[in-house]
Amino acid sequence: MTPRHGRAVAAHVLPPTAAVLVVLAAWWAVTAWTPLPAYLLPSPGAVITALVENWRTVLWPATAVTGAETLFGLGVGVIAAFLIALVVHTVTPLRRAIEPLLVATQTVPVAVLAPLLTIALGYGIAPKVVVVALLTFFPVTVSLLAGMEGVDPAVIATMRTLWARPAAILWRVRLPAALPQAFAGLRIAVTFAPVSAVFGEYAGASEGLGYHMIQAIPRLRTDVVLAEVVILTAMTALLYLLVAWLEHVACPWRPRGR
Amino acid sequence: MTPRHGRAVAAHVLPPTAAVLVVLAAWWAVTAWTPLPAYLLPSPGAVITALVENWRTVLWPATAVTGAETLFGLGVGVIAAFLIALVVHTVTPLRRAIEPLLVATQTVPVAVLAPLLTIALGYGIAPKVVVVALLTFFPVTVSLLAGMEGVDPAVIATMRTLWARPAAILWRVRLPAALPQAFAGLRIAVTFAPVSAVFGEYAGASEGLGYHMIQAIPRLRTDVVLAEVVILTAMTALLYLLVAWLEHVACPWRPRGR
Amino acid sequence: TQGAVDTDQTSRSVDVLLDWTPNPDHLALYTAQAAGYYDEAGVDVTFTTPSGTADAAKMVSLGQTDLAVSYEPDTLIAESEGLDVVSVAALVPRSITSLMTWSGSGISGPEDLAGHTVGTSGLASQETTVDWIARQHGVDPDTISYVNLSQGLNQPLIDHQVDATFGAYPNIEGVELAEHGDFPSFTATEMGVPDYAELVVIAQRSRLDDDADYAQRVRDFLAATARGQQDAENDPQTAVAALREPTAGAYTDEQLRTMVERTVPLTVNDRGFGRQDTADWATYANWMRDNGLLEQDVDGASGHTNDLLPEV
Amino acid sequence: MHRTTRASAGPSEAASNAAHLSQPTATPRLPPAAHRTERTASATADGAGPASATPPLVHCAGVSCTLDGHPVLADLDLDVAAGERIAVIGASGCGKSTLLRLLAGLLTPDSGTLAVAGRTAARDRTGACALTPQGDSLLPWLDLTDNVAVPLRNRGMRHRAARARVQALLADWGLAEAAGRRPAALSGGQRQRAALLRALVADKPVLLADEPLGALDAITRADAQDWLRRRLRETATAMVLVTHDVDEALVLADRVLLLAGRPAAVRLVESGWLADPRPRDELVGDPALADARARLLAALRADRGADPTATGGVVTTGRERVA
Amino acid sequence: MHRTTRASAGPSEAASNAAHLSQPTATPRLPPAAHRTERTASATADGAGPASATPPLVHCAGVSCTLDGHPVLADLDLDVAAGERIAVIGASGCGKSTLLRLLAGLLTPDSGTLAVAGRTAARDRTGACALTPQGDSLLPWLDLTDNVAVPLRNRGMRHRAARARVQALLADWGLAEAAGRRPAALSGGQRQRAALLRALVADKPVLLADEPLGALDAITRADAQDWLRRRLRETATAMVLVTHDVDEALVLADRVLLLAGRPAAVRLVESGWLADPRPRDELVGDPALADARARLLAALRADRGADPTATGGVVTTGRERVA
Ligand SMILES: Nc1ncnc2c1ncn2[C@@H]1O[C@H](COP(=O)(O)OP(=O)(O)OP(=O)(O)O)[C@@H](O)[C@H]1O
Ligand SMILES: Nc1ncnc2c1ncn2[C@@H]1O[C@H](COP(=O)(O)OP(=O)(O)OP(=O)(O)O)[C@@H](O)[C@H]1O
Ligand SMILES: Cc1ncc(C[n+]2csc(CCO)c2C)c(N)n1
Ligand SMILES: [Mg+2]
Ligand SMILES: [Mg+2]
Repeated sequence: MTPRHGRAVAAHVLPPTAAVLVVLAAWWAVTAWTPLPAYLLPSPGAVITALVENWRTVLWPATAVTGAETLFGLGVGVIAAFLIALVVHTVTPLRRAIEPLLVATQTVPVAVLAPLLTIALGYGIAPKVVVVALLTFFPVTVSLLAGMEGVDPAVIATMRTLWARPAAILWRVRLPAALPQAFAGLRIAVTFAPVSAVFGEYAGASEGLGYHMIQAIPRLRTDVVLAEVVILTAMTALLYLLVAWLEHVACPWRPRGR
Repeated sequence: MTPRHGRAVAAHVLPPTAAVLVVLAAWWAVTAWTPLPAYLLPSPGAVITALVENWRTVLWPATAVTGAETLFGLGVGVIAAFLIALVVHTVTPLRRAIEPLLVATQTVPVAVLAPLLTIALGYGIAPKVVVVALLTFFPVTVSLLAGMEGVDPAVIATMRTLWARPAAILWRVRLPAALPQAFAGLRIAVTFAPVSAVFGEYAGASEGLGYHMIQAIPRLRTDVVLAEVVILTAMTALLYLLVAWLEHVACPWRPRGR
Repeated sequence: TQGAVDTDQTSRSVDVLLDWTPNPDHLALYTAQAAGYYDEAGVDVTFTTPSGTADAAKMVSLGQTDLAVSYEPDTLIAESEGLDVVSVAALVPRSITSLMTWSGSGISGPEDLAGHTVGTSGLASQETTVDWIARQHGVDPDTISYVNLSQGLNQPLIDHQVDATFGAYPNIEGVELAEHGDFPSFTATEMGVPDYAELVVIAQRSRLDDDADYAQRVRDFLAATARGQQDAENDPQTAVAALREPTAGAYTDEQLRTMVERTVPLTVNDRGFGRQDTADWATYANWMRDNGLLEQDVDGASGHTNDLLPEV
Repeated sequence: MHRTTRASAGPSEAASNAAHLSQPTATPRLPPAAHRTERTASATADGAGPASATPPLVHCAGVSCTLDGHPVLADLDLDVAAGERIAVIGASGCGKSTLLRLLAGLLTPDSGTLAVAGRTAARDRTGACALTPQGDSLLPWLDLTDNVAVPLRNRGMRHRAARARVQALLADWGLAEAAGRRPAALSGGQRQRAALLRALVADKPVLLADEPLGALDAITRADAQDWLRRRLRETATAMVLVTHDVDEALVLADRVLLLAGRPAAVRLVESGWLADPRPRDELVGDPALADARARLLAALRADRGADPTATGGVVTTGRERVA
Repeated sequence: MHRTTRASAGPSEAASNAAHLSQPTATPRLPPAAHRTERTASATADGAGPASATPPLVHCAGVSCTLDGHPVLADLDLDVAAGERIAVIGASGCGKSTLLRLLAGLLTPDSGTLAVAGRTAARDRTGACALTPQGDSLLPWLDLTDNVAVPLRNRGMRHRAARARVQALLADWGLAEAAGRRPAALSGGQRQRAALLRALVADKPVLLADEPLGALDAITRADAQDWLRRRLRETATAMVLVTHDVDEALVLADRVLLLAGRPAAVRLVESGWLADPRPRDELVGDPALADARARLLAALRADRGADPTATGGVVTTGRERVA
């Protein structure tokens, strides 16, 4: 590793590490110096203990379940977003027709939807996948559409004289041009995805992080709850980094940072 | 109204109206022709009846409460998004430090946060405002930042030779350039906002649409629940249209549609 | 029946939707499962946590789940809404829903409710019940403010954010609360509400009539559950051991033991496991109707059946 | 139609040139006198073209165009024969690019007739034209090679085949080294050449080029002009070239039109100096060409002088304030 | 320093001209012979300027620059005196724009010394220069007036005042009618003029202009050149002009540098023909200027011929494949 490379890594790794440490320190200080009871905010140490103690028995299997729901749901959501954006963009009247319906899908609370979903799909992984997909497709769709419509009309016009039919305009111009914005939407989507899976599990489940959380919350086992939140955060951070990396790979022509 | 204007209005109003009517018809057909019980899916007529019958007594006051939570929460969220984006963009190491924390804010389920919020803020409107702000600031922040960083570096470079200090680059170049993308984020945010308020109410409330929904669900008053969903959808659609109009007004230089 | 097990394993499955997350109220179920009584009865039992209290009646009525654990009030509401359900057993044959308060809240009984804040789990029936209790004790219900707390009834009580909660059970929430101080508690029956079965097992009424195999599975399930109940009554430690795994991460061993010890007496049924009293059902249904909790006139007697229970 | 002609591409430069010497293209031989015209349809038609019965490839009659309420072009007439090269000059902002966009079917006229290859529908016009826009409009995510190959890809050619196909062309235009760079890493002139080559690769009957060589140095530009002249002749491609370089217009085009007035129309047509294919040096020395240049510049100056509100005017006297 | 000189702006054209006739600027009078140089630091310094002790406003010595691993400029020397006008010509893709970006502090050299107004830090260089980039880089959400007024706004002037301030300038440049249009509704030449005026309005000691007049018609361009010559003289602004028009270079600049070679450096410096302020017509007829033009074009041709891998080369013989 060259010194320059080393410095770049340091610039990327140090600030977040420092921030996390600061937060941990603040958290620890609050729990140590204030009379805040442990069922409200346990100390970081207690959470780590809960994490370690329950990892093999409860948390790891739950993480696997919620992780699978998240990934499947995201996959379905992103594919749906892509297809919806394509169709809605291609058929303008359809767009005006469907847009309110898309918005409506976001306004039905999971609690209302959950019974219908479980009736249709049972209490397995399927309704959670649907909940995740339903909550993640929307940011991607909106961003992708906005990106596709923000393309310089002069470029489109020129391309039309260069044998580009509507399909070529879509695939060779609008979609690549929209990639950066679609990735912004995907960042938002992946950030919501694991929590959506947990929501999905609230709506009836027998395993997963959300299931255990819902058990632990009313029981005031806040240490376990926060251990689950820590897992959830790690999962989300991983997905977020993955998307950032994908964006980096997929959009090499873009200006970087400031 | 000129015939052309009339046609434009028709093009904008007809498709969504048609779509909503199609959905209503399908809904009505399902309830009329299948043995689906009313506690699962009441007919559109039953929902409208529930809406009208409960409007004055229950639904209108609940709508006012949830609407207020939504608007305040959105306001706080958008302002926070703006400030965070500015700060995080301006101080690069801070960005790397804060980004994971921002992501973490999205991974803490409302149910986990609720007790802390209510202890800090009581059972009034404040914790719901915080929940809405917390769930809406993120899409706006991500989109705004992505937009600010997508600016052509050649434009920035040129501006720097034209007396533009970092503040001017920010205010006169990056922010206006990011507006369209920020609006895409805002669209996502406003779509989530009313449901977020309902979530917030689930976590301890004595009024609002979410409060009534949670009461109506176990009483199997699905007609009332759906009436509440209809109100929620209308609220969201209104906000969405408002944002679309704002975008139209704020970004007159943008290419429109396809 | 043994032959049926061998020929068709899957049709011998019994999916049971719980009323809530697994807790010592379910000691009969988990003790039976841990002891292998369900296997012996040839039924393959799965327990699932629902999204909310309304799931039970809906899912059973639609045949999405074979059985569900629900509440007598909710079962009566479901019946009045025309759902296809019937209560086939009482798991907790008495009312245990309680008004809990913290000492110092100024509430030393239902007569002190005026001007106080009461947290509920968000059910309209709970507010109505507290209103009724208040009126019975000379308190104007309009002076009580309600907060919907969903799942988390205890924490706001501990933190004195509410003066009282209504909906928690003394054998569960009461044990948790005890670790945080003194929290006086009054059951609904103590405050004059007619007694009812807190937890019941509900089944799909029409299917019991049409589907003999289903009826048989329900019988087998209930018979095995009765054995679990008996074991728990004989030695609560059996129930503690059975509940340890399903409640991992929720209760400490110490809590679990105390809860089971408090729960067992509440589940004892003098008439025999699961037996429901027709007069009690009718009385409670009338009380609900009088207080506007039932849309239509419901004959409480029709809401339950003891026909599928094992002989005493 | 131009397709068959194009099939002859491939023979060596000399052979190709010889073929054209013995088989002059459809371009009309007009007397070497320039035609100064007042704006009339007949005069334009006169300068425009083939006396033969073949309909013009590009036909505008009485075309008017208003952008955002501002009348830009009015009552414009223009005919271009198949394989003919037309240059359009005019003051900055007079409407040259607008004219190209109209021809390409990217704008629709407010009134008048507009046809390319006999078709009037905008999408048909787009189908018959290839445009080199004034800004290069390259796709930022594609490297230079892929950008040039875009029309081939649009017609269904595979990626590798398309890249291979444009390789030689890039080398000819001095773009071999930069072939793998994305637009952001190209110089202005490299981008401009890519945009022109992309339009050439589209292989359409009509090439609409909006100042395609303006960002090239003098030598590269002259060579590019020669290459373009030859190529257009070989492939019998018609061209409407917008340029601010009067000499470039005279060297490349069979006819030079001056767009002037507000709203603008064709005010002057110069043609006939070009005994195609004359060597460049001979051409440049031709007094007929010098005369044409003088007339065009005079008309351009007159256009700007005549109308004080005209765009493109720089007042050379009077006080300027330091901003 | 240039600020005081600029304060004299405002008197009538004649008075201003007279002032300059009697008070020649700091620009050195060199003998009318052009300096053909091999690339050496001394030769460049020789052509560069002021024999006086005043340090040059712009100073490059041994500057090398590599972009993405490709060496673009190597060992480049260049000095520009305060108020001096320099033109840079060179083959397309040779590194002219890169040089401007280096001077403006938008790039840092790999090696060598680079100073503007005595400061070497990139941000100080940026502070002393105003750039007219090759693409116009206008802000799409501002109308033409606001775009031109951007530097004033950046310096804290109120919106209305800034708009009022540039009004006259826009009128002078024929942009009055288009003043309220956004870039998307402007013609290429209108955008280009806006970009140049914006840099002028920034009122910096050094103007770096990358082909600022390339999209203008001949007449507008000539007038713009005259205006610019006068304005730069009045305000004693130094300019580094990149242009592909050798005549424009000769008319506008005190010295013309040829950038050539791979990687490129200054290979030829022409200067001394410009008895400032000579009338344009006299200038154009000057045989010294014609000689200089011939030498520059020959060197440009030689540069492209010398290196077959050079960018910018269009091979005029040989077979071209129709893509
Ligand atoms: N959308 C529009 N709205 C209003 N005016 C417009 C619009 N587009 C172009 N114009 C105006 O129309 C005129 C013609 O523009 P056009 O681009 O055709 O000019 P041009 O002849 O190509 O000029 P140049 O040589 O500078 O490129 C200009 O004055 C321009 O300001
Ligand atoms: N980021 C980059 N990576 C690699 N090569 C680059 C990059 N930027 C520019 N170049 C190359 O550097 C060379 C110089 O570019 P520059 O823009 O300075 O040329 P120029 O002299 O201004 O040309 P033109 O007259 O065409 O504008 C070009 O060959 C270009 O391809
Ligand atoms: C341990 C335990 N605590 C609370 C409840 C929730 N709850 C108590 S009463 C009631 C409504 C009855 O109509 C609900 C939802 C439960 N089921 N089990
Ligand atoms: Mg133009
Ligand atoms: Mg350049």
